[in-house]
Amino acid sequence: TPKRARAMTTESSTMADAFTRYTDYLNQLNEKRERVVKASRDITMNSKKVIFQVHRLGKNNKEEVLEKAEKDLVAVADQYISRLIKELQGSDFWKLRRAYSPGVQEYIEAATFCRFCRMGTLLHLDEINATLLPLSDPSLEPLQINVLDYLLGLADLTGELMRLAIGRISDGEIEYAQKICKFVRDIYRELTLVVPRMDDSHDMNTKMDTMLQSVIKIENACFSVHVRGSEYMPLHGSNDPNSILLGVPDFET
Amino acid sequence: TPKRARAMTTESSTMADAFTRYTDYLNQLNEKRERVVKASRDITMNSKKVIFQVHRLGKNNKEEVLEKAEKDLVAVADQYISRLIKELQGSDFWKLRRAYSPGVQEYIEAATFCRFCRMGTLLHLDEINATLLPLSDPSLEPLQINVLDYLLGLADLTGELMRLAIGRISDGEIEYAQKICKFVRDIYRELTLVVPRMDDSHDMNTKMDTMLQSVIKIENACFSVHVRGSEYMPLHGSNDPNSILLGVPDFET
Amino acid sequence: SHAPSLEKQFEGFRVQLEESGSLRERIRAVVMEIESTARLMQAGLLLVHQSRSTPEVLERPKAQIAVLKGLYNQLAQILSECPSQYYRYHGDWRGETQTVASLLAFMHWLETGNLLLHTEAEEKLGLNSSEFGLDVEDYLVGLCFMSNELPRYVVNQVTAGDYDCPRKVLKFLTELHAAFRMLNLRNDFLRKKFDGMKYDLKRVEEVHYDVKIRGLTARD
Amino acid sequence: SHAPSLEKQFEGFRVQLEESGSLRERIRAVVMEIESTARLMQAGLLLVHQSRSTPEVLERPKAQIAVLKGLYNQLAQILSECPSQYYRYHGDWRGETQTVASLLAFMHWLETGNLLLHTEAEEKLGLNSSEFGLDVEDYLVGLCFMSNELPRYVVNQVTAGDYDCPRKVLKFLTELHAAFRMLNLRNDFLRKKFDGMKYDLKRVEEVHYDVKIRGLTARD
Amino acid sequence: SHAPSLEKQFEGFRVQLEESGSLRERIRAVVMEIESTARLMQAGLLLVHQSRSTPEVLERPKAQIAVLKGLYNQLAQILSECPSQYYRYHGDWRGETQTVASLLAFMHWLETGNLLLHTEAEEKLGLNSSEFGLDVEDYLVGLCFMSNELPRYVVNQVTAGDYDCPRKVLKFLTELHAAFRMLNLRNDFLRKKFDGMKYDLKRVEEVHYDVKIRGLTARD
Amino acid sequence: SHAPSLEKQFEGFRVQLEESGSLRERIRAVVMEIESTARLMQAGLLLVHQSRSTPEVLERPKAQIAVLKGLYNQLAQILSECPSQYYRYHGDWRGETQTVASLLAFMHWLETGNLLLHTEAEEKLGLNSSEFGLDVEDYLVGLCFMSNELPRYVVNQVTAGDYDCPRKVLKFLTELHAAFRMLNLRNDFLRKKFDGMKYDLKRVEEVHYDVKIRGLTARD
Amino acid sequence: SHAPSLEKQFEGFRVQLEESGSLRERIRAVVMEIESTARLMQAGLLLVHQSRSTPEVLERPKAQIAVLKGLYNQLAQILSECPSQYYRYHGDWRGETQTVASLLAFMHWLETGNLLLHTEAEEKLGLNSSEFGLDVEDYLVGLCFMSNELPRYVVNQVTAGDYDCPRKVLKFLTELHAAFRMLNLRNDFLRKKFDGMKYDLKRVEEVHYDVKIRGLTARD
Amino acid sequence: SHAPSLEKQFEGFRVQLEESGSLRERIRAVVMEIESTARLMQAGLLLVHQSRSTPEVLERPKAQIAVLKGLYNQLAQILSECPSQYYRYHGDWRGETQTVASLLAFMHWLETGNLLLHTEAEEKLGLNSSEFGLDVEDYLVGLCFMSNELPRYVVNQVTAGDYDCPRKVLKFLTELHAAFRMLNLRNDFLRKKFDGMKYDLKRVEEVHYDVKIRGLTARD
Ligand SMILES: [Mn+2]
Ligand SMILES: [Mn+2]
Repeated sequence: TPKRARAMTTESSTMADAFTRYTDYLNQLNEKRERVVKASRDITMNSKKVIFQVHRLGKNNKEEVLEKAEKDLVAVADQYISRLIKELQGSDFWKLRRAYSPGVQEYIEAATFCRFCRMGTLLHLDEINATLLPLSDPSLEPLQINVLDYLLGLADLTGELMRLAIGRISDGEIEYAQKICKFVRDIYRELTLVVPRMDDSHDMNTKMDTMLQSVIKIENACFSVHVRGSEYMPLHGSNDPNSILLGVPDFET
Repeated sequence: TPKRARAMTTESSTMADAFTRYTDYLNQLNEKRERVVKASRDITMNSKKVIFQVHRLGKNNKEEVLEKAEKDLVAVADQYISRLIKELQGSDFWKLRRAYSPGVQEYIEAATFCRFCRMGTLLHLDEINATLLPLSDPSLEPLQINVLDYLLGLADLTGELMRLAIGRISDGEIEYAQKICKFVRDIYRELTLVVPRMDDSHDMNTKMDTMLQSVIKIENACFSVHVRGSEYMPLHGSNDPNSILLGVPDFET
Repeated sequence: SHAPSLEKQFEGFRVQLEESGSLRERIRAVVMEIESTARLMQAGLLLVHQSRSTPEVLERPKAQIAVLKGLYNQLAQILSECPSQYYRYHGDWRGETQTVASLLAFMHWLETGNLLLHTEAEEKLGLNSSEFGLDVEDYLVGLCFMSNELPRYVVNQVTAGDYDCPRKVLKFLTELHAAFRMLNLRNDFLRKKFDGMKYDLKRVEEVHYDVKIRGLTARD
Repeated sequence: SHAPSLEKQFEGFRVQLEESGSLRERIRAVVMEIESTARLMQAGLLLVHQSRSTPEVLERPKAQIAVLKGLYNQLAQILSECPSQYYRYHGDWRGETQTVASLLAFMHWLETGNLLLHTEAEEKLGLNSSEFGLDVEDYLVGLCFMSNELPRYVVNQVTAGDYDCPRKVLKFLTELHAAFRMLNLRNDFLRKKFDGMKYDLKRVEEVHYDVKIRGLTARD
Repeated sequence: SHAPSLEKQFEGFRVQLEESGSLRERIRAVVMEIESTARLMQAGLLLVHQSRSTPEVLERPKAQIAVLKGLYNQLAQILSECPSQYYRYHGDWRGETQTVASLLAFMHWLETGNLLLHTEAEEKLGLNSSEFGLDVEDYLVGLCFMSNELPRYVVNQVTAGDYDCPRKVLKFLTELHAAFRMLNLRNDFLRKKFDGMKYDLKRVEEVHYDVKIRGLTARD
Repeated sequence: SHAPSLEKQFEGFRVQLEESGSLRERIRAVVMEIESTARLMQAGLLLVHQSRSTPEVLERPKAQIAVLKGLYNQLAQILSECPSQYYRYHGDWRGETQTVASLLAFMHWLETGNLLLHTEAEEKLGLNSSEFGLDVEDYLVGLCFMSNELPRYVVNQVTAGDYDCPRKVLKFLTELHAAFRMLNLRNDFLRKKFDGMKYDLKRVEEVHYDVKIRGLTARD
Repeated sequence: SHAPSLEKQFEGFRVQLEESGSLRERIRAVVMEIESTARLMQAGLLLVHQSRSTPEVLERPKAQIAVLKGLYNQLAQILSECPSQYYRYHGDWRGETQTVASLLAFMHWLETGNLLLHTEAEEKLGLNSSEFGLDVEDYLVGLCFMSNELPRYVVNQVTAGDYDCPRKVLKFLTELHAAFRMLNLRNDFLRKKFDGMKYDLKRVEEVHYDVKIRGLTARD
Repeated sequence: SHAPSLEKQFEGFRVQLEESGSLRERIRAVVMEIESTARLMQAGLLLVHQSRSTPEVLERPKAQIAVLKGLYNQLAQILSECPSQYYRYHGDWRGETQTVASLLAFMHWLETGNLLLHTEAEEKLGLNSSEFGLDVEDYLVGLCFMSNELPRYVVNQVTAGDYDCPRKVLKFLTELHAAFRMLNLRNDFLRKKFDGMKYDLKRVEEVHYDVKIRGLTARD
């Protein structure tokens, strides 16, 4: 049955050819995923360093600390996010999202943290995406961080702001702490309305709980500094509690 | 109080000096851990490829398939395990174990799998370690995989052997499947006595359950091929069931 | 103060997310129809286990392919509004599409005895890889699902007296299994499904053996 | 057949693992003594919260340092049998050593007002970084534990009438906190412990403020 | 202050909660008896797997139906005290009732070879849809449970030499499965149970195949 | 064969299941709007923590009550089609209704200082116990949720300079807690939520203590 | 066959299991009453946080002790039927008894300022160590639970103007804590509860500090 | 002050807790040896699946029974120091004893084809119900564990050519299962284990079916 045999061979080899294509496809996809995961880990590690740098902020070193943090942040984008951009063309941006999302979220956290400490404002997603534009090869489609990762990163930011606020209170910068408190409350309130509309709101709901705990921690700290100050207002006849609570004492006086 | 001030400054700067050292230590450690994790991921991915390659084994392509697998395995050691060796000097070998253990286990799985398919025997840890020796810079302490990772990798091997056994049965290689069955039973029995003495036997206990399931799957497959064969023995008057169960039919006859 | 811009900014996000939410709703509506069409096809194909003639069985399910094509076209239409977000919403049609792929492949095999290739599957559904394609992994999972049907098919065919069926299925499944072995899979869903295929192969081999040893096959 | 070698091989593993098991037993025995010595020191140091004079309080705990030194020497001895496996068994003495570090640092601070450095801690315990050292992270966790004791100490000192104490503690803790901020921590146990330190600082600041505002400090 | 109305309101709640609590207790007592009666029936029916004659096996379980009827009557009595709260307490007897439905259906099939209809099941238990009925989904889950028993039954019947049994069961199960297919089930417990029915069907087909290929059946 | 009655029965079931399915869909649509309205109210009420005047804060959330009323009216309408099945679908609106109850109770308390009674809550939502009422347990869970908000409220009010707030909240919460104590709760969700109320009480006591000990209250 | 002895043996087991089952039922009934009596006492004792005079508050809970005594007598009666199986059923009354011990100890302390000794607790409940005693660990857990109440008590007493209370509680708790320190606790529930006691101590110290620094105490 | 009695009491507790702690240590040491002996037996018995002759396989495990007997004697000795506290420490040897019971029962069945009775099991271990017996529930759990081994055993015996084995095992397991059915088990661990036994039974029935339908059995 030579004819049948030939037909079969043809069918066999068609199948084999097709599977060779599928094999190549899967191999390339997996290798790309690995590279993206590695880039994401690098972004995470270096963004965390930026965040720690910002926490070194004190009353008298603001400029110096932020300058270094901002410089390091630019380096994260230049060195590591640029690697992501090369990989994430076309539909890979969404297909591989789980592979790079942790890194991008940490970067968002670091970038928004720097901005808040510098200007007291929220760094907008559009601004972040604008800074990423020059990193792209003009011939390629530019990478634009998506809203979901931005919001997830923002949710983590409030944890860092809480740490900052407690530190500022110990340092006597009550007004700064109150400013943080207001900012975090605003973010929390705005997110309340946005979260249920997120693609997969499960992670985000957990983060919202943590965020509320952070808000409450800041509020409790502001409360205790307030009642302590109020106690002495009558004594000192001042009506500006903050003027008394001038933070860390000068040990040498 | 100039004297007090000086003393204090000294204390401060002593503390600062010391913490600079701690900072350097932690930074270096974290960076090394990252490099080790990345190497481990590479080892995992490439060892998995070797395992898949071995599964391509059929009745007529044994030499070709194993040769490629063995070549790829050598490449894994040369390219990726050698990177581990450079990092894991002295106490880092145990300190960073959690960072590289998944990769090493997968490598063990691949290496022992190749050996079983080639020789039907268990590749010993000493032999594996011997192949790693030449990869070390003679000036450095050689990396020697530890018993724990070896046994954890071995536990995973039985899953691959189960897959292989079912495939061999479909392919008519009953004796081969029985050989696998015996081998896996032996490993399971030996591990029964060794497992409770392992450093952290929790993971291993889970793997033992999976392993028993694998053994039972192989046994059930051997059972069904046996009863099927036995049914016709009287018919054919043969007492070698395997002679009947000559596997994959030749479609062209 | 930054408050107004913050509110405005989040308002923007809300709008954006609501748009993607309503897109999702539209996708879901189509997917539910795909699901229900696939269910109809599946119900029709079940008759293959009850010794009806293949052409007779295939008639109705085949008629549904055009329906599916229309639905996938709708899906592609919707997705064309947000190019390159295919994988953002992929989870919403993934499971159903794997079922569809398995049904198409099974029908194709029943009709031709050949494997439905990825490109052929896309063609049947009117898909186009460069815009809205059939994800390769979904297609492969579909093939595994189809493989799971074959042992049952073989058993029932033999019961109904078709003794040549095991040989054909065994040949096909052996080749398919060999082809799958070329893939390097991760420890994911596809790997798990592929792992099951070897049991299908073994079962078909057993039936083939049963038939052969009894001399029920014509010439083997 | 390979059976004999397989059995022999596993017999080798069993022996090896039993050796490491018995090593672990020996480590555990020493660690239990370390734990119990640390508990004694801790019980003694608790009196610091009950307005006893510092030298009086420190007397007994200080005497235990020599005991600890002996025990860590035993530990080092045991570990010297398997060089470079320090971190294999590290988990077995980690918690206790963090407590020890915190106790030593607290006592040192009570006595000198200075931070006990890592090298000084090793010296007190007769340890030697190149062979059997004090893990830096354990030392740092110990410092965090010590910090947790300070608010309670300050509160009780003020209650007992020592109004200068908050100023001293605040100065020390501020510097320690600043020093810790130089570290880049992972999301691990140390990070979590360090996160707690800011509350200690805040609490001490509050007590300091309470005292200062009432003019209870001599010259501030 | 508003306290009086607050207290009065909570006093009302207390009474209400206690009433519903004691109702629940009464329900539970009856349900425990249902459970134990069902267990007796189940133990009796197990003998069907040991090649006893069907009438002999059914004798004792059938006698229990009257007991069940009495118990369901008690349940209906209790629920009649709080009209329209059937579904409030439904969870308390749901599982047991599904078991009961499955036992009744199995016995009915053994006796008549037919499916026990929903109305027939209600009749056997003395239930009345308009007051206290058998929830349709519970009845359907019961059918799925019954289906799970059939493969085992077929296997044991064939072992005992009844080679015609697989054919009959297969016919029955195929029809039942097809009927279920018509329903558009939600993604819930019932759906999950029904999804399991296909494995029963497949197993029965295999037994039928085994018997058929060996020529053990008379005429099909 | 029995097939005709079988088919007829399942046809009946199909209709029944589809009806209940579409009822469920309609309920869900309304519940989603309830959820989104409640969320708007919640977001508005968050401003109460930011030292805005209560009337100003309440303005927008109060406007939403009418919306809720409309939605609950729709729900009642839908349920009126299947009398006495309230508890069959109760799970579908339960969680949202507990939230709604807590919001209404919180707003009412902010405005009047009194507890919103169950009948008052039903009135605000236009509900009617005899037809479609507010389940008592849902109302009680709502009160527990409201209690959870109070510690945070008290803390922020004091920070904003209202030193009399803790006393008022403490009185209210003590009474509420005492009233709950009268109930003999089962070991369920409500019990768990109520067990949490004691932490709210304790926290409010502590805030009250902080204010009182510093002489910041007028006269108690 | 060996079946007769097998059946006889299981018949024996059946009797045994039923006996122990009914014993358990009887124990449970008593324990539920203990639980409800303890709840009543607890509700009464809560008034201690609302500045009522101690004798007034204690009156009603003290009356319940006789009730408890009766219940424990019943329990002892039941257990006397199966001597030496105290610990077999211990888990069934353990939690409630720990609560009872904590209530008795708290009441005793409120009345006398002294710790209720283990023998005194047994006496109050009419227990007898040699037959049916109060397990020492349950007693100790009870003391830990009592300690958890003290910070709240101190806070509310100070709010109500009793500035000497913190000193007294602090002295008592310091002694109790020191006594517990002598015990070498295993790593179990009791250890965990005791570890929590230090937070109570710390909180009481802080309240004491607040009072002292404001000069609100008479003489310490 | 009351301190002396307090200290004296805690000194008593310290002694008591240390005694019970050291008792526990001694129990643990013995239990660890029981565990390791049982494991040896288990490893030996695994060979039963590898077509070795039963007497050969049983030789080594049987030799270990004497070792176990010695160890249980030690355990009884230790417990005799604190009469009537068997159930206090029961949890410490429970799991290991269930394993031991299952091994003894399996070996006994392999040798005699009969069920090892509870009294026989106690005899083998040198136990004495009136002092230190084998808890009935532990024995029953052990039987369930043994049952779990049987399907695997049957499969491997058939593969090794023993076609009569399924019949014998099926008879034994059916009787055992029926005997268990007589017990009215609580909803606990034993119940859960027994519920699993039906899967063993079903599997053995299937193996029996496979052998029977192929005419491999002699005559049933
Ligand atoms: Mn962070
Ligand atoms: Mn593997």
